[in-house]
Amino acid sequence: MEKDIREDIAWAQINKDVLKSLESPRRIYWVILLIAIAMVGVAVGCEIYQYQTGMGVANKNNSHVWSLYIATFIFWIGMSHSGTLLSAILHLMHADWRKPIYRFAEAMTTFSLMTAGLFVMVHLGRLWQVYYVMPYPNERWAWPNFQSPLVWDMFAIATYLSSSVLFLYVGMIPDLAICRDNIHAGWRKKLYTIMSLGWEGTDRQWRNFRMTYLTIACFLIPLAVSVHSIVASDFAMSNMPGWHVTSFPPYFVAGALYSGCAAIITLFIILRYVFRFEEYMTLPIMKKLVRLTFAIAMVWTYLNLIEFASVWYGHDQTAKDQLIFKATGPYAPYFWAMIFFGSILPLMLAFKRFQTHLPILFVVSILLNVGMWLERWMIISPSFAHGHYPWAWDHDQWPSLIQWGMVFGSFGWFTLLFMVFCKVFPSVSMYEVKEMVYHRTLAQKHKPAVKGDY
Amino acid sequence: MSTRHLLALFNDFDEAVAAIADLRAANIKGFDIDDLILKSPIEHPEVEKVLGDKPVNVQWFTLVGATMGGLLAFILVSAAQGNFFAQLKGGKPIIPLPPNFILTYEMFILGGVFITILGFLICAGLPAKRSPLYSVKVSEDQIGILVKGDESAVAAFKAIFTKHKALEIQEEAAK
Amino acid sequence: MSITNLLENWSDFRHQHPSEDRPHLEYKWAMSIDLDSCTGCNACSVACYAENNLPVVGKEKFAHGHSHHWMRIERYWDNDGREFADQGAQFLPMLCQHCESAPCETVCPVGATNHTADGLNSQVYNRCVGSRYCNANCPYKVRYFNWYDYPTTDNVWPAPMEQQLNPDVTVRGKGVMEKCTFCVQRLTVAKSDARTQGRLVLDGEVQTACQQVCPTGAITFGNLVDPLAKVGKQWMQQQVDLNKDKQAKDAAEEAVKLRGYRILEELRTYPSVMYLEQLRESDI
Amino acid sequence: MYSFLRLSVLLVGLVVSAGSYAVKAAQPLTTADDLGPNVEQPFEFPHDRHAGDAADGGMEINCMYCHTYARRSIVAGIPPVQKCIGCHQNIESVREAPRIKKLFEYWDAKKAIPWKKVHDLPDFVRFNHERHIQRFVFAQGKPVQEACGYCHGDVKKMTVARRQKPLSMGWCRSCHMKDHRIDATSTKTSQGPNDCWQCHK
Amino acid sequence: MARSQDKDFQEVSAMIENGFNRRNFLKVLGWGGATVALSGCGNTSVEDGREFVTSYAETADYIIPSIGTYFNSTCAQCDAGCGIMGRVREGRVLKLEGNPESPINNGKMCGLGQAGVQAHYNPDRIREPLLRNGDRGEAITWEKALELINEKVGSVNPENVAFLTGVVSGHVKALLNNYLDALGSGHHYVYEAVAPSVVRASNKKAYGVEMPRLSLDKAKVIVSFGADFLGAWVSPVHFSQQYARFRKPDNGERGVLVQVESKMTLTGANADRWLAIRPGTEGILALGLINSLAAAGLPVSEDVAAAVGEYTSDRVSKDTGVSAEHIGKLAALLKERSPSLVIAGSAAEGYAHGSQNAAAIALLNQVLGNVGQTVEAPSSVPFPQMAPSTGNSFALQSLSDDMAQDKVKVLFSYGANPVFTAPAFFKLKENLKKVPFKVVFAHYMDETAVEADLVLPLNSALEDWATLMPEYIAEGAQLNIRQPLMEKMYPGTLGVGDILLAMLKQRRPDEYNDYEDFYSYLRSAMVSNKDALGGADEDDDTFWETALSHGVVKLVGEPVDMTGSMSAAALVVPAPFAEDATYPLHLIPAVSASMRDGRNANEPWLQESPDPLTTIVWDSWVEMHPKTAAKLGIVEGDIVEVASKSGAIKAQAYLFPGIHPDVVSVPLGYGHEAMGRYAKGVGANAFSILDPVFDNETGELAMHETRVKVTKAGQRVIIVKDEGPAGGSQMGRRIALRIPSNKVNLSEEV
Repeated sequence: MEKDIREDIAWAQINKDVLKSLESPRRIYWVILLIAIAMVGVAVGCEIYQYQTGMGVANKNNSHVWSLYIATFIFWIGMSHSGTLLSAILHLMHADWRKPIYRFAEAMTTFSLMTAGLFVMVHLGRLWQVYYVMPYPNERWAWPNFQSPLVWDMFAIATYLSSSVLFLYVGMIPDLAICRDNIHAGWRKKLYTIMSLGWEGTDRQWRNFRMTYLTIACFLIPLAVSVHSIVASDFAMSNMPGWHVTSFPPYFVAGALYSGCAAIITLFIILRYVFRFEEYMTLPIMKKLVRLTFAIAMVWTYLNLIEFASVWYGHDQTAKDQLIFKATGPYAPYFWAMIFFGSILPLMLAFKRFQTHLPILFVVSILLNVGMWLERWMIISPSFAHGHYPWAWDHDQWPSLIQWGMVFGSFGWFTLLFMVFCKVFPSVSMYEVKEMVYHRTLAQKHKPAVKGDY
Repeated sequence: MSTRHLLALFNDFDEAVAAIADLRAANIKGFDIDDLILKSPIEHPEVEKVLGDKPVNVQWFTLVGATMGGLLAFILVSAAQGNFFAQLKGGKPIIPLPPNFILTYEMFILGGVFITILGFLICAGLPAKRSPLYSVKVSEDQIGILVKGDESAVAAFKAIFTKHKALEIQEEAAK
Repeated sequence: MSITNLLENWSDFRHQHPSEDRPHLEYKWAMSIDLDSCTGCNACSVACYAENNLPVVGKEKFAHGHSHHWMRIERYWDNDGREFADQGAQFLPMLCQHCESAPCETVCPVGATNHTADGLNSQVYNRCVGSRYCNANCPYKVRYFNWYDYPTTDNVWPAPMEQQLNPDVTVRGKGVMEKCTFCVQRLTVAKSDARTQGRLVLDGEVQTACQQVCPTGAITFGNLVDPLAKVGKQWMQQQVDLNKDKQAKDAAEEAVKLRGYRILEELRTYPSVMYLEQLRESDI
Repeated sequence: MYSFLRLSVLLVGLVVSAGSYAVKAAQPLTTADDLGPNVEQPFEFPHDRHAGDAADGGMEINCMYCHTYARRSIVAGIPPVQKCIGCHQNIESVREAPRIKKLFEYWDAKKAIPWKKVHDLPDFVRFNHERHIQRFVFAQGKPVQEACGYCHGDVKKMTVARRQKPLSMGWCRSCHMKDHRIDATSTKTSQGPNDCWQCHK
Repeated sequence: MARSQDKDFQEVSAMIENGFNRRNFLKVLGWGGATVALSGCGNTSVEDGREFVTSYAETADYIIPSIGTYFNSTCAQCDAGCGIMGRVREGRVLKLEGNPESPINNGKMCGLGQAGVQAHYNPDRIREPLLRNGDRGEAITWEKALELINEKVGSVNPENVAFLTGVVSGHVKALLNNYLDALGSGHHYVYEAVAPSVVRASNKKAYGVEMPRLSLDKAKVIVSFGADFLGAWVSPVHFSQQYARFRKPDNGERGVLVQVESKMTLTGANADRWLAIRPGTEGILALGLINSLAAAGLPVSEDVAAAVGEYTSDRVSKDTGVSAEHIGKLAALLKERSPSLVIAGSAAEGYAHGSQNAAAIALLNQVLGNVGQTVEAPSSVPFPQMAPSTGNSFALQSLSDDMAQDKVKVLFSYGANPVFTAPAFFKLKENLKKVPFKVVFAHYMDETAVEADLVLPLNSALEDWATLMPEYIAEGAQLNIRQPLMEKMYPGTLGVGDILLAMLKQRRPDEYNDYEDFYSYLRSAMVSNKDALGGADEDDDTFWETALSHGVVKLVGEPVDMTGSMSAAALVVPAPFAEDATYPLHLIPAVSASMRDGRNANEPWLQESPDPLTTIVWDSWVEMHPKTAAKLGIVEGDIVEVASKSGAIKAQAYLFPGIHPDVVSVPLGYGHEAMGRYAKGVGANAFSILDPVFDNETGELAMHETRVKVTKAGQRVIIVKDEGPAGGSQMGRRIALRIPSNKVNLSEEV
């Protein structure tokens, strides 16, 4: 089979290509940027209105106290996980085809976390009091309630965010040095000089670098798992029918990886086009990525069915009613859409001809994420509409435009951050690509039997 | 008597290794193999064979950081619960262990990561002053060997380097 | 100080409450509602509006489910397909159940809702940040959120109506959760008066607004710890144990039943409100 | 290279000290006096003349002679004009003093004097004077001026009262944390209540 | 807070010793109270030196800042005359609670009564006298207003001066009568839009008294023919308390309540058995019951037996739609459990043959021997001139006719809103136009006030002095006192007593000039009669202050003897209605507990407290049985047009298992076109479409006689109600439980 990457590619060429992405992307880049900014504008407008008028404008009520905000919050948290998957897990597994694409995956992790953070704020009824959630010493002796899953979220996300930012940065230092060496003027020069910390690639630096990178990778994996398990426990710890399900944490983690991988496919295609990365983000890599996604999709489907089954065969009549309501009530269209996008659609990823067909993959990957977003919504709203207490049921309370606007804008916000990052920092790890090429050529030299990926 | 620095650039890693081997063998005045610094665009664990292996200590920082983080978290959280007007919640003890363990776990990781990074900077000696002899080629595709030796040894160095097809030899200006 | 505090009081801090070994010492406020006496006349609900500064949200917002009736009267039909509801309706006054182990308390991120020493489920408005997790976790859905800033909304308290507001109760601004407090402002006064006279509050000395107004006296409220309290006697006689999630009597099969029960007991919330089943004449 | 070990020792020290600080830092920060604004009153009421020590030419009147509600209500209250007149109609000496004149104007018009509130608490706070007076003056037998003075400062040395203490939650808390004797004689002590609904309404 | 109440009572009496004029300290104080509380729980709201902290110039010992003081008065929300106790703080009345001293409500209240504070603080109250100028009113002074009245009344023949009032009693009534005497005009029309007038009449015939005392608590079985005594009938709070004792007597023998009606009322919802009866056939069922009772061996006199002979249970069940089985069970129950009580309510009386229905029901009571047992004699009223003059719709009709014939030149209207409550066919608006000078005493600019030439703003009931004598008195007779709970909100308003007094001064200066105001008149009037008022051995002040602090004066009056009995001979109850093809359905205008005839529609608490049965708020609705709806293709939320011969209204349809399929029901009291921000434009006015059918004996408007047809108007709305999509079903969860009464032992319960 053909190679993940051309092995005879000159290292200087690698530098040149990647550095070019910092200078001159295709024009479409600017278009995307403008659209993103406009979307952010919408969200800001909505938030200002909601802040001044009160949460009521979001069309929530005493039965539906939570809605799209939390759903989208979970969605973005989930999105962040695949970055860790690619950079940390695959790193430990020495799957070196990750090397050209893990950098932007990590960036994605960071920025989707930042986006998720916003939704917690937007969701609060008294945003101006948000600091009450932080554990800070104060004269009132008042502390947050450490029993609350929301506080766990706070801790987990803070940890996750700072760790992945550091991980991203550390992994970038050698590349920053390259930038420093090749860019000779302007603020970028200063920026890279400072950020590269005087890296010269001496053997000592490399030695410690390897160890550090390995250690943090080891930390990130359990962290990522714990983060989404904790987010899952926001629901699993509660007693809403349809929420207090034991299998939620693994279910959520799988979902997270799923939507993450789908998102990577999307961004893969975009970056490949915008920054002309055809040399590095090659179709064979995409193929592996797609297969990975397919595998995770199946895991997710399985856990999904497990959840339904455990409810169905459980003795909790309330939860059962809840499930039936989901599948037949006013939320049915969204529910089945979720099932279709999440479990049926990915089946086509199993076919070779689609695995490298970028336009189709582009659409599919986006649809997969739509499905995953629906999943989050289907976890939240139906439970509120059809909870423990029949009198408080409410089947016809739908999110208002304000909420939709905020959700819409969040995508702009993410795109904005991400695109700016790719323009300022090398979104393909040059030194690792070199390593990849180097090792493969070695492999050729020493054991010609082995070919292709390992 | 003064010492001089030399930086030689090689195209091929094997050449560089060979050169180092020669340097080690040759007894050059004022040259110590431990001072030899190898600069490369990518990591070459193999050099340990010729340079002799050097210890890595980052993991100790990790250990300390993680333990401290976890410990601190548990003490902080429990102390806060004990002092937050000791308000009862949902029929649970004032200091419920499961939640605290979760937080302990998170802080354990946070502490670990932070101190590891700190350790990395210390061990790798970063941020560092740029050494006088450096070539951008090193960050691109060539291997650099930086040696220190007595003035008189410069010729000997050059000999070895050229023998191994060094592309370029930079020399520290005489003081 | 705090670390020493931890080490000294560790066993204290590890006590379960109240379902295990830590009974209430002075007060445990509880209620019992006789559904056979309740006629569903809504007087209690209005009394609550008057006592606790509840906003009248108006048709628009009521339609969106933004209403604030801490005490709401629910009306149920026995829907077995009969042509007429010829045994009448079942009315149920629903208010905060002040659960002994309340699901809402554990999940509040800022600890704005706690369990007081008197066994009340407290809600501290100025601490609330409005995450609404408490409501999400409340099986009875008796927590009401301030979706708008009612003090400044038109026709909620147009001058001079704000003069009716009860100064003992905070008027809630936008973005805070609120709920029935068992008229804590009255309890506090009664306790303070009793304290001044060096005794405990006597039964009947303090009434909740809803109890005070109820024309048929369906609502009984008092201190479960007080052996003389009527509410305590009722709980005793009905064999409803505050700290059980399954009452022994339910298992027993007698001809004559006791009609005391607690709603959604099986969720292990240990509500402080006991209901007495509605009766219907068997031979008519 | 032992520098690492030394360094890690240093780190341990750092983390521990930071931790212990953070844990300790939860103590009330503002117990210091903080002075309230000068409040403009209808006319200047000389607390020092009425409550001040005889040595300073005061009359040592008990705080609760005028603020009589303090022991039966959550607010200490302002005395009705009635009360001032009760004495002042018999004190001819100062009858012509401008402030007294003003007082009598209000009395003759049967109008209430629009005093301004000097010690204000947030609307969600319920501070109960009755309880504190009952505990510290009647049960514990503290001198009245000391009991009142703990929060209101040394009013007997002021003319128009002015806020002396922060009256913040941390400040209340700092006193509720202390062990107070339950009465004059016994050695048993108890702390102030600590559940939210005692003070928050 | 029972104890603090007691405390306050002592203090009230303490006040009495130093008894000085209370009105001094009803002034509102700027204590850091509600005004501040509005700033709620923001970040903080500490503003040293901004808020005022004032105290009264002079005060009483029992006035303690931040502690409520309780003053007793009388509720004005309906005519039941419950005693209320206002909690006053810093001069503001905060909440109304029941006056424990009043035997009518013993400290209890209904929602309607508590909303009294909102009538008092209502933002839409009229604040000064308004004189019509074109189609808008302009403010004038009281002097001018009274002068105008004087001149107008003086300029016309006394015969042409008419007073239209709601129920009046006590000293206001006395003053009013004196004024009429002074004028020499006898035209005092007492009008109640919703009143048990027919039952009053038949009671008069059956028992010799209009309103006998019903002891629900003594009865073992109650059969109520559409009397909503728990909701809106006569004296609900009082009956509710009796009901509680009736359900749970000390001996544990739980009373049985059977409700017979075509549209379920609140009482029906609490009945052990609710019998859906064909509208208008209540009398038939009553006679049928007598028949079955006789058959079952209950001794009945010959004539009765003869009269009911033909009402065999088969026929009755065919006519009424009540199954023979239920009739049998009911008869058996009545026979075995005695004493019982049968009540005729609005549902029975609201037909052209309403009197016969009522009579038949009264007869049933007689046969069962309840008279004297559970139907007892009320006590006589010592001061007949103060006894309540109860109203009926006949009065309004005759007034309307008089106006039509230009017999009325000056019209005073007080305590009624006829323009709103009169059916369209009365043409009241047109007839009013013929009256040159219309004076309306009003709180709001309601429909009638809008028509007036001169609008006189009244004090709210919490600012006013009055004495009242309720029609239905629990035990003995009593005189309720209404007194101000706080100072007047607006200087421009006056009490009705003051106005009448002022008008009397114009006519009989010599008699009344020495009364400074109504208060002094009232006080002297009471004090001068204190012997008869049970204060013989007290000095004036003590008597007066005691009366005030108690809020009620118990009067001694021996029970009247209940003469007269229902003769069965005259008794004929017509067969049920013939079907009407064009107007197939019967319209039942429902009287809801909080809306009544709509006089309180502008109090938001009442608008927002859900209707107990439908849980609908802020709108009126059309109740219909699911079967009927299915036939008409109507689903919940459809806007339907309810059309009668005399008009049509539109409202949302609500499907309801508690209504007879031949019946639709629309609540009264909604559909105001004026009155205020909370009432205006909410719902539709069911009064307007009532047909001109009258009771053939008393001439009362037969409220239930209207036949309607219901058609879909096209659009559909989501009904604003508290009930969720579960629609009153518990979905099999243990929430509100029910158990047969023979499974429990009430006597053991605490």
